[in-house]
Amino acid sequence: MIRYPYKDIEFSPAPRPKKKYDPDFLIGLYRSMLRIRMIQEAIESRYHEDQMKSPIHLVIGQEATSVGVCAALRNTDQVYSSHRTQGNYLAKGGSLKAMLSELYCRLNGCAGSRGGSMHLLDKSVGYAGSSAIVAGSVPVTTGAAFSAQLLKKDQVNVVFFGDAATEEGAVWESLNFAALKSLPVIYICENNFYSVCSSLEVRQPGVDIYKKAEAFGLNSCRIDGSQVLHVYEAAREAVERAQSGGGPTFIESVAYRWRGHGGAGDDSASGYRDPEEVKAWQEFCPIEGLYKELVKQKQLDEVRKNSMKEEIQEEIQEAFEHAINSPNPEEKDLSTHVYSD
Amino acid sequence: MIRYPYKDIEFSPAPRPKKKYDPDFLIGLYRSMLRIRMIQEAIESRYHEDQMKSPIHLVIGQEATSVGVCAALRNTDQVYSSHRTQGNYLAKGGSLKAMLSELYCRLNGCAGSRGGSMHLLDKSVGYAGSSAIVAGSVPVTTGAAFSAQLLKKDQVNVVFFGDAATEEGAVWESLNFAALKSLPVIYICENNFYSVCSSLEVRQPGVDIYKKAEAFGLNSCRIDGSQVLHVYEAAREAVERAQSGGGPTFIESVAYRWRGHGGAGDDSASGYRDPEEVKAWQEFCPIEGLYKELVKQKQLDEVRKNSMKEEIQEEIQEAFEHAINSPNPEEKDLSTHVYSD
Amino acid sequence: MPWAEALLTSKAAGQEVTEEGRALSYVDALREALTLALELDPKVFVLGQGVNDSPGMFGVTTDLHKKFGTDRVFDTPLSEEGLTGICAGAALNGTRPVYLHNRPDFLLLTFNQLVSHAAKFHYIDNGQSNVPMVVWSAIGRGWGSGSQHSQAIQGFLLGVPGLKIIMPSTPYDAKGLMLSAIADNNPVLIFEHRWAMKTKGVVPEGIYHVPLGKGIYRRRGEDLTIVGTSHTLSLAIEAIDELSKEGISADVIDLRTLKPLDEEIIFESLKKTGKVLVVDTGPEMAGVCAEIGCLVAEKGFHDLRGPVRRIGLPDSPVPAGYTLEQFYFPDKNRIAKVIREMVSGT
Amino acid sequence: MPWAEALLTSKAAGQEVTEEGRALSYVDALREALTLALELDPKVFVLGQGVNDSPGMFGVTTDLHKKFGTDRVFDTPLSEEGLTGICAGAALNGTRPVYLHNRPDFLLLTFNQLVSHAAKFHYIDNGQSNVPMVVWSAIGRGWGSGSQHSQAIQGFLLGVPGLKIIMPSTPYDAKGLMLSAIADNNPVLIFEHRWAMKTKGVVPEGIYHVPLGKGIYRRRGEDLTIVGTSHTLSLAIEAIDELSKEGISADVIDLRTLKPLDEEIIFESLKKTGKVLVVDTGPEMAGVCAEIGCLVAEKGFHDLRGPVRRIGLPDSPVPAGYTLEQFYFPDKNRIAKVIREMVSGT
Ligand SMILES: Cc1ncc(C[n+]2csc(CCOP(=O)(O)OP(=O)(O)O)c2C)c(N)n1
Ligand SMILES: Cc1ncc(C[n+]2csc(CCOP(=O)(O)OP(=O)(O)O)c2C)c(N)n1
Ligand SMILES: [Mg+2]
Ligand SMILES: [Mg+2]
Repeated sequence: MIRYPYKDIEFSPAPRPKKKYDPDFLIGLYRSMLRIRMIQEAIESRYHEDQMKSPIHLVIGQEATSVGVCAALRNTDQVYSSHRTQGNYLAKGGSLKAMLSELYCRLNGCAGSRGGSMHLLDKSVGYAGSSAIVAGSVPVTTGAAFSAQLLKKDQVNVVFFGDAATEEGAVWESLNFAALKSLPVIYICENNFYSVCSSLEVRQPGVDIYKKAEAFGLNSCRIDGSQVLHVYEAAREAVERAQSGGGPTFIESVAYRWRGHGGAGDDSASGYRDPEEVKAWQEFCPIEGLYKELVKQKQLDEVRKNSMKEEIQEEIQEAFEHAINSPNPEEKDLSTHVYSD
Repeated sequence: MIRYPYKDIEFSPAPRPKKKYDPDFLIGLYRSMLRIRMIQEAIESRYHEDQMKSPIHLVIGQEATSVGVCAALRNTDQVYSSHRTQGNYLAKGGSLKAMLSELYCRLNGCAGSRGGSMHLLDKSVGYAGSSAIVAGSVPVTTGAAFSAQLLKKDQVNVVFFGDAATEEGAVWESLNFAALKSLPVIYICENNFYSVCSSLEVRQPGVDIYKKAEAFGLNSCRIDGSQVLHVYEAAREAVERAQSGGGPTFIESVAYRWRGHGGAGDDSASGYRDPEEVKAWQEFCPIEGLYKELVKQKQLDEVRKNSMKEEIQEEIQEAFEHAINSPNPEEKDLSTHVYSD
Repeated sequence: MPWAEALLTSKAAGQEVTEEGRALSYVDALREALTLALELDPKVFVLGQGVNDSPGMFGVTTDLHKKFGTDRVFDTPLSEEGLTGICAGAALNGTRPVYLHNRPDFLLLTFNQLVSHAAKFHYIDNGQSNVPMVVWSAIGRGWGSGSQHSQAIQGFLLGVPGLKIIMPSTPYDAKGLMLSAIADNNPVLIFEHRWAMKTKGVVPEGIYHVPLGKGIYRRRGEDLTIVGTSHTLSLAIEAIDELSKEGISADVIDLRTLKPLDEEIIFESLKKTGKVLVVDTGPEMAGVCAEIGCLVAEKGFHDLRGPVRRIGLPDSPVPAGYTLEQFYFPDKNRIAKVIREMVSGT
Repeated sequence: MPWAEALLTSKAAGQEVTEEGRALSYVDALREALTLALELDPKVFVLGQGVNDSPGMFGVTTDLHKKFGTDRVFDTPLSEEGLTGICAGAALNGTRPVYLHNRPDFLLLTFNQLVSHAAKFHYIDNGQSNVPMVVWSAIGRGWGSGSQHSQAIQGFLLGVPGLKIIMPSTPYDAKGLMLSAIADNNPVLIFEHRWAMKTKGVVPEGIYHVPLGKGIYRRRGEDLTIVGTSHTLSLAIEAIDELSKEGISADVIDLRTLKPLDEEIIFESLKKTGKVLVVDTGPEMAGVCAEIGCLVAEKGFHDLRGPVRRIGLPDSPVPAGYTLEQFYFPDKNRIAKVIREMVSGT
């Protein structure tokens, strides 16, 4: 049984593009999604080697949300996320080498091997951090937005989180505060219908998540998270709103998680969802979808795609080698930075 | 400046009475409100004696909510509340003597002098308890409803709380769960616009509280908390819904707090609200309002009112004497009931 | 976590089941306890994130919902604070919730309901109500769990009046203590350890109780008293067993319950050995180690013949990476080193 | 709370301001600290329920919003957990929040953000960020505050790496420690005591810092070392001053900061006196008393000439009623009794 058919989802009207897209921009979006996919697949294929001693939470199927949102952001805008970090981190421009070093528990990991896969950060590109506690980053990002407002920084603050995060009270406390203070913050709820193996059915009473945010006083919408341009436009509007003092925005982006909650591979066989559901959603692959569109528009073809893939493959290869050959931390690295000077 | 004029409040359509009211029923409502008012005034007038060594949170002005809701409940239905306990406790039938003993810190107080004014209970009449932590009782009552459902008890569970409680995340967690499981629970939000001296303006972004509950999947309405029959009808509908498996209800009852947040007297002079606002709301006294109506309907007159008052006065006098002459706890009473056997 | 799992399984396999009887895995023992409780008492219900997943939560709840229905065994929204209050309310109103969490870290969301509500109602209701609920969680360690997924917070709660706290270390105790916890009329916290959960042991069939508040000797010896619970105590047992080659022996006390604390057994042993080493899976500072260390210096001072020692976690967050973790967590060698120091008086 | 207030005010009036200088009330000292911090640093902001009320929160924040604007001094929704995370995020992003609470009880709602987020970020970000925030609250007691409004929870947090914890006992320290806390680049918790807040003392003008992590002698003596903080330490001072008539004297150490703990001053004094009494406003069990008691038995054992003693709260919730409270809380007489026992060795 397909519990969540694509066609049953009611999206808000897709926001209109403000101007014609530059072909480079579109190809950039495509490349960014493809790169994230390929990196995830590479991690997945090496996970059984047991050298990345870290949980992994793949975003395969959900790349468009990371890429679409981050395409609307500047380097100085800040992104935080939850345990499902990698797509957000990479889309915002986080260093692949530093990320892989972190997964391999190396000293030069982006968090010096203290954070692990659920706590990436790359402050040089505005990827400010994450929390392994579901919803933990939501108040934190709201506070970042408050300080940006207080210090009159031109900075938009964005937090990614899953559907289950909206079951945590602190999310609603944060939304209330953001609306009260008109904060420059964008809440991106990546609704993939599942929390680990628990479907929305056993966690929420069939109400629309984004409508709850609306009732809390936020500009809210539900967009098709398989369409990177829909995501981009919704995020662009939200960024403009934030920059012009128009307050927070809540975007529910619906896209499917093709893999299991954590680890490599799909785990549908265990029974919590129908493998047919996964297949059905794979028809709406955000990357394939954009590719076809761009081929139709004659902006992309097989040859270009393949050379792109080769390039990315090389980058990935190099990054893995970097990580694997990096030094491990030593005992003396354990006790630094307990307190800040 | 009158920040919250009565006339600006948009109430949901008042529910229709199911049948003509029995005169005794109406007079009962009147008497119950009058009694609560008189008890509160008596406590207030003696508070300066410093013998009730306990905070007090008076409900003067808000009596109709307690009385209207509890009139729709049976003895076996359960009520929980917040720090503003007394109206709820008395309306549900809690013992006045035991309450005053508790305020006087006596051994025979309803909580043996362990709970104090913010933690009354009288289990014999279904007043199950309260919490001095804002919103603390909301999940607890939701849990009581869950157990009633599981054990197939015919029991409706009701929790009273203030507008500020809705700023606590646990309230939204509770509502989500109640809607998910269709629990027999009624949430009564007594919106009096203030949390201590902080108006809604500095705490919430001008959205409707009950509409948030609606977005969470609950049957919700906003009623005129100065009209006991409106409250009663809304509660009655909610009780029927709960009993018939129709799930939870959220009722926002708007009424004004005539006194300061805690202690005796009005504290408007300190500046957080205009004393004119208090006066303006006193025009909508729930007790006077019903009295006039009943006089018009020739069901009540001055004589009956006065004899009622005398009766109540006597009861109050006796209860105070009881409390004042009751024994204090001793050292040995300190360490019982740390654990339950 | 394929690597960690494998490591642990092999380790568990290496441990012998010494007593006679039916050997069960720790996880199976726990599931048996829940099954028996659900069978026995229709007022018991089990809830938690993923309890109905096909593997069950760590295997502890596998298929329980099929047997007892999803009214009594159910998956929940995240909402940890709300659900803790919901359990407290359900307990106040006649049922016996058993609320399972993957990690104690998530209990930090629930301290308001746990500490200010569940733990207080019986007292502030002057004994008119009680709150028979169980909150279970499994301490994490390894495989990148890191600072937000491997906190052992029993010490933060030890000072909270009205709570009971259990930390089993064997399958036998895990089952017997779970049954006692469900049977108890107070809020009881059970802190399991993910690594202890990989062990096997003899477990009787049917219902039996391990009494709350009673410790047990795991080893008898002369040179010192080692006291603690859970995984760290198991490491200490490995250490002392190895040290027997060097002629060192100890009383090893598994407290099993941290609150209420079995003071008697500690003082009994101290009288004999004169030296105490306290071990815990949590921070050394201000937690279990500190409480027992202070207790001994307070009420057992005249029997003490050397400094109290404690082995727990240092005052820094848990790092996520594998290498750093090896430095961070105490192991049997570090424990052996401290024992040698205590015995030699250096 | 007319009665309690009156009692306290009269008591405060009875205390002499011994040193030379400007006498200020505790509350005024705190307000001065906030004023100076807000003046000095535009990145400082102050928030909390009722901070803009006309009396201000306990008078500590009176009229600050008029001077600094409601962007920097503002009233909040209740939302304690959310706002703690908001403070952490604001601190990560370049500001210095000072978040005030009426009661520590409300911090129990915020442990997830406090313990798993604010306290951890600096470490798990590998030093790339820091979280300069202050969380202030005032421990309640009396007038029916009861079990949900008078918890002293410093002990629950003492084991949390990354936090700093302050408990002032004089107006001088209250101001100087508040300024140090705001200046610090880590999450700092300040636990005030409502009764300490009724005192007066000499307070220098302008900005000065009392160093975090440094205790101070309040009395010098021979027979024992009394160590602790806040209101209970003040009671201990009253007790020892009275006992001077009986020829008993003590080193009295006001730790001022509980974390990081000034171990040095404790051991220095212990070397001389050989006996330690630890006092705290919180539970005796597993908190401040336990930590210091254990520390002494661990690292100071060879200087110890008698049992460690502790005076804090018993292992039961705080009752609301006045009479029960008198039995519940330690007072100067009870402290004096313990001191006598320690000195006489009974
Ligand atoms: C407070 C808290 N509760 C539970 C968990 C365990 N947990 C980790 S990820 C996860 C699933 C969250 O689902 P969702 O928010 O929808 O994000 P998704 O994994 O689908 O991207 C859960 C329950 C946690 N990390 N934190
Ligand atoms: C969690 C928590 N935060 C703060 C307080 C302090 N407090 C006690 S009553 C109160 C006001 C609550 O206002 P509201 O819920 O609107 O109820 P009202 O007093 O207006 O009836 C506050 C803030 C508390 N008791 N608990
Ligand atoms: Mg999800
Ligand atoms: Mg209110």
